Amino acid sequence: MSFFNLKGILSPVTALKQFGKKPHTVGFPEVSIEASDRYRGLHFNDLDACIGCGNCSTICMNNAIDMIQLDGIEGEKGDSGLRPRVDNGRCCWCALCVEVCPTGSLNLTKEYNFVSTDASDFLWTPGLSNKDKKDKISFVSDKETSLTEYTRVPMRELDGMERIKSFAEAVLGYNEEEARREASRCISCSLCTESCPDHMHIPEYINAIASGNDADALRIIYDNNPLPEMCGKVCTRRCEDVCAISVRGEAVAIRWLKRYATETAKNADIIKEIVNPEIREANGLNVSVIGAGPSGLTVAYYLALRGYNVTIYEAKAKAGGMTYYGIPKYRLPEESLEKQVGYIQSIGVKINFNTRVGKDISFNEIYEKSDAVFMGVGYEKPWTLGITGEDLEGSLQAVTYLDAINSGKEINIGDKVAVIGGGNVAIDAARVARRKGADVTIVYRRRIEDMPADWEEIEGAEDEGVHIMQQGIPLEIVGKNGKVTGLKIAHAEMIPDPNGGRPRPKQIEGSEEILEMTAVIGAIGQEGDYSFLPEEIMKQLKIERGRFVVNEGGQTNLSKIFAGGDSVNKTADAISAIADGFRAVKAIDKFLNK
Amino acid sequence: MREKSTTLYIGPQHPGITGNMMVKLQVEGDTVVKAETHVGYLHRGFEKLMERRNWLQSFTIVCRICVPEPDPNEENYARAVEEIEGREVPERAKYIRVMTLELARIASYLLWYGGQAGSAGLYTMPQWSVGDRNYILDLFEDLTGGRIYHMYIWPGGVRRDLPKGFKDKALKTMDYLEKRIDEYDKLLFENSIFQKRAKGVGIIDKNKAIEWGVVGAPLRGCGIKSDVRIDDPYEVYDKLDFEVPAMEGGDVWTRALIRRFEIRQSINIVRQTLEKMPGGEFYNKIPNPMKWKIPAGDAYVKTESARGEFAYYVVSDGTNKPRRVHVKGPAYVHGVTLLENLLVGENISDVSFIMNSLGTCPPEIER
Amino acid sequence: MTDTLNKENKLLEVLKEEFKLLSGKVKRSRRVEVVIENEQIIPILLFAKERLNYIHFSHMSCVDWIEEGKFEVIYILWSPEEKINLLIKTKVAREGEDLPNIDFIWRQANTYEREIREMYGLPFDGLVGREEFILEDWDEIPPMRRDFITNEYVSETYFEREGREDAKDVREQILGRTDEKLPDFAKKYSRD
Amino acid sequence: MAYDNNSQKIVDYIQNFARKHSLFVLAYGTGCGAIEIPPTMTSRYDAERFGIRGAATPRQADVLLITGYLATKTLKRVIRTYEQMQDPKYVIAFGSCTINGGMYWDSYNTINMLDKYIPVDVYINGCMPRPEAVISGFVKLQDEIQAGRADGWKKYQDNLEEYRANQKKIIKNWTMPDFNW
Repeated sequence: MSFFNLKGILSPVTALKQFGKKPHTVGFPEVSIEASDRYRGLHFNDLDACIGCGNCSTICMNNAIDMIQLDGIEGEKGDSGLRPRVDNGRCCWCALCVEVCPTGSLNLTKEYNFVSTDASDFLWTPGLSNKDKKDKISFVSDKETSLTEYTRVPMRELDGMERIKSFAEAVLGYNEEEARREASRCISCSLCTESCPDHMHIPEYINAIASGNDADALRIIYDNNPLPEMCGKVCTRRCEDVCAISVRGEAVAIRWLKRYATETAKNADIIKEIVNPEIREANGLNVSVIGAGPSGLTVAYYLALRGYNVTIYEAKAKAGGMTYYGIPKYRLPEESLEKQVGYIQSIGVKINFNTRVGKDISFNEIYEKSDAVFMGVGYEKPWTLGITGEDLEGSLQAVTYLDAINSGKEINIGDKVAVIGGGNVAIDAARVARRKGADVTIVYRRRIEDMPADWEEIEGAEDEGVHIMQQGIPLEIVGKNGKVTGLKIAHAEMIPDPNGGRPRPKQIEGSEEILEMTAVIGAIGQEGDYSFLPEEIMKQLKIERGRFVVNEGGQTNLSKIFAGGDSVNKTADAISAIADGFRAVKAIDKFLNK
Repeated sequence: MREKSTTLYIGPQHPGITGNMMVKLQVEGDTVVKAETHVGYLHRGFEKLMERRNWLQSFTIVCRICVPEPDPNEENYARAVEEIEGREVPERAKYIRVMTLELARIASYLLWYGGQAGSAGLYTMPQWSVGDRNYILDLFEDLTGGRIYHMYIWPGGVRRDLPKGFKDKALKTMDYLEKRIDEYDKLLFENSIFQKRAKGVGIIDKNKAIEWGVVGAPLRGCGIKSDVRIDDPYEVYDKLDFEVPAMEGGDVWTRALIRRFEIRQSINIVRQTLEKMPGGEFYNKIPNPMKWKIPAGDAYVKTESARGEFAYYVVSDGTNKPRRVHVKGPAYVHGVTLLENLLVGENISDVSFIMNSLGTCPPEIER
Repeated sequence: MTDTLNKENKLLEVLKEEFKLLSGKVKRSRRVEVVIENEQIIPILLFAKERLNYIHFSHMSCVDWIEEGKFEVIYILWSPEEKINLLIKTKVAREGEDLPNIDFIWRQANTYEREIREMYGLPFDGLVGREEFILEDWDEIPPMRRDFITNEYVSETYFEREGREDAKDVREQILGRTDEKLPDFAKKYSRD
Repeated sequence: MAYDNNSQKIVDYIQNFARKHSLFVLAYGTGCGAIEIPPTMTSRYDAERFGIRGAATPRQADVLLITGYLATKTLKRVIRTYEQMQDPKYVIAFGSCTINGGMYWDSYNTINMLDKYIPVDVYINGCMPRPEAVISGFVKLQDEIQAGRADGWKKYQDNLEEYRANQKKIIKNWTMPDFNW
């Protein structure tokens, strides 16, 4: 290279041609550049959509998000009442909190200018401090990109047409791999435990399953539920209704996971070995329990663990109450209940089968020899439809029908059956009748979406070929020679309720028709039968609308008598009965150890 | 007569230093006779922090290891986790990843243009190249939501799909940059001041280069064809058409020429990925991050960053947190042993010039 | 796939013949892993460098297996011809043992060794170089050891801004609203 | 000559006006935030039109940018640098990590609260703060200077002992010359 390099000197001078060109400098502060449509700026939280699950706070490795109580936001079922507060002295703008927010309420905005002379300004509540920034939202996480898994691991089932051939269990249960996968969807927010009547420790046992420790899961489950396998199969699972994931997707299959954990223990001995409960020394106090249903068994199990001498009086040959006699075996097999009852018996609970109180033994005798009596007698007397023709042969009630089938008796219903009602019992009766070979139609006054039954049950019924007639009002059971030959119904239209309640069915004039039927099964509800109680007790006991009036511990106005289950609470499901029993245990323990 | 030797500290507060580090020089006159690199001013204990964070939380931390070019870190971490777990990555995500990496390379080279010219006293160049780098950062902002820290490439794929209109915008930016690079040539490479400063300075011995652990552009500047994208191809580099340059010389000038060639090539690769990008999924979703466990195992992964080979050694012990994530950036060798070797015999005024040409970036030395 | 791993398997064969390997496997294409006793480190590195032409020293790392009481040290070499990364692993006791210094084979190993010495407290026999590489005036246990608990150290040493004490835990909030009693053995499964 | 209150105000006003329009920023990239300084200074954002310029040495600088987390090793140098700067001097803290530790809140080698060690006049939040945010931080500082509120350097003189105690808690080997005016 020569010393004098003309090109080398002149080339840089070509930069001068930029002179006079429009600069790309940003005007400031007049024109500030708007951040991109995906910019990860400051947070914005939709306080109404947020349910306070705290997942944002958990994922934040910088500890930047606190959950705090805000004025005017009260907790309720499915909402902890807490809202995230961000410490921008910690936030690294990574937006993982947005990615894991199950409801999608937490987002980031295009706002990024946050300058202050006071370091304490950087502690702020998104959505409260920047209410007006909702339209600036830029970084969002929709269902596709969110790290919350909105799709449940599918439950394997027998095929519908296969199912109706026998009473084999329709749902096959998760295997280990599926259970781990499903359990790992749970974000452990614990909102579900509040809505469970029994307040089971749901996040804990799901976490135990997710981390591969089924024994611990079973131990946690048995902490306040002695019939978990039954619940795992047939629970009404209010927990899943409030699951944080259910806001935008399918709730964690809490029931199936519980079922998985309990099914890992194959028999009563294994349950005993795993749970290995601490049984206190006998305290010499006697407690009698009337009815071996869910509430009665709960009381018996936990009182026995506390050292009480517990005796159950059961009118029928098997324990389980409605869960044995009211639930078809393809949902809850007999062995499963026997395993759980066997475990309860193995820790020292005595059950006197075939002993109907008021007939085989008098209530007074029990009352005299016990320090406390718990009545878990349930609702066994079915309501009738209240239309003409109910005395015909072939007109019967679902509970009676299920009871007969579960007891091994046969009732001839012919080949064309109508089931009236939209609850789980109606569906159960319909599906049982289907398994008995009948062509079944469910007649329901409202629409399918109004049915109180579980959607899984409704779907299962449809899979099995059960017809569902919606908006059909039964008018009369038609018969000939004392036998049912048909059901007269009228079609209905849905009238919106002016008071904002759910729409009501209204009969359409002239739409009556007669469906040919060989049997009509009514399934519109049950009530309690308290004829076993002696008159003087009946007089003293406070009963309102067919239910015992009790305090929060299940204690009636006669301090020695406690009650629980369907004959006390309106929800009338197994888990509420267990919850009643669990509360009664504490109350009885407190009452007797005054 | 032997001149008296003086100790001279360059950094940590010095306008010419590349990042927060210090070089302790022993000088005689204005010739360096001994150099010693002191680092640790940016030590954050990343690797310790990752032991406390789960696999997904660690992902947000890795991009902070190298500020000018965070994406190779994300890429490495993601690929290491995928390798241990055996997680498949959708084809589209691979193309998006390559595009992101190449955009990051362009951004990094534009910053290098500024730094290299600035340390030679040519101040127009940084005004141009760093100014133009903003257009790449704009692309990143559209794509990832962040200008500097993208947190975009994560285990299983990428975080979001390309936004609407991204392809056109990116192609337009590439066209613009290509024109600008021609102007940079006039400003920098044809500039006799730069030529005189750069030629024959900071020569790496070709025979020793590999043994010394030199990687990336400095190694290719010694005439050795070595590039992770070719030697150990990852993502879809084996399906793309590009060439690895190698030039004899080993001095700052050759290294600059290599980079000048590579920035054009990166523009070309970005265009190719945008053209060839298939449709479909961009993300193979990971399970709930709080309960996401990786089976026990280890993986050693490498990515070619703008400054050379970036390597991660990741060990899992089967829990939901990494056992060990060890990061080795190119500067780990370039900034310590190589720099200490190269500076001997050089002029003091060339120290920061040579450092810029090696791309010594202290945060990746000490992490 | 097996035929594509030819050169990897060959490398493993050669090493098996020459050294008593504790284990060795081909991890995937271009990655070969061998485990050896720590006395063999220098011979195998010299053999790889001089005989097999693994001349590029890519990486050196250390993992603390505190449950076993061992440090695992990994040397990673690269052959520009074969294009294989050879991972050489060895284990050394956490206390009382040292490893040979290898910076006469590769100069840059000096940096790695100094870092490992500082961060793990693992000595290298004959290593020369400044004691302080990254840290300054550190008088705790070496920070990368797993028994050094960084958040405890931080809460003792540094400040934390006030005003966040009113934070609540969702689980406790829910527990407080119901009569649920969480047994102690279940608490470890609660969200942390 | 004794000023009355009004003329003191005028003098202050002129002084502050001059100070706010010539902010010489020390070229010291202490952390990752330094990456956004070149864009701020160059053509796209062109901070120089606000009177913001780089300065090579502490004694010529008015503003110390703490661009992010401070490792304890850097903290020592930052204190040394800060004490070398001439009054009046201002500190701008960048990013979350200067406020409450940011994402390095549990790191053994980084401090969490910068204002415990040196006084901070303006915080710019972000990780990383965009150049626009950086400029608005400077504008905020200018406003503070004009209003006479940017008096961190006075606070440092008044509370030196407290600051020193905090600093010495971390910097174990204190080999720096004592701060004197």
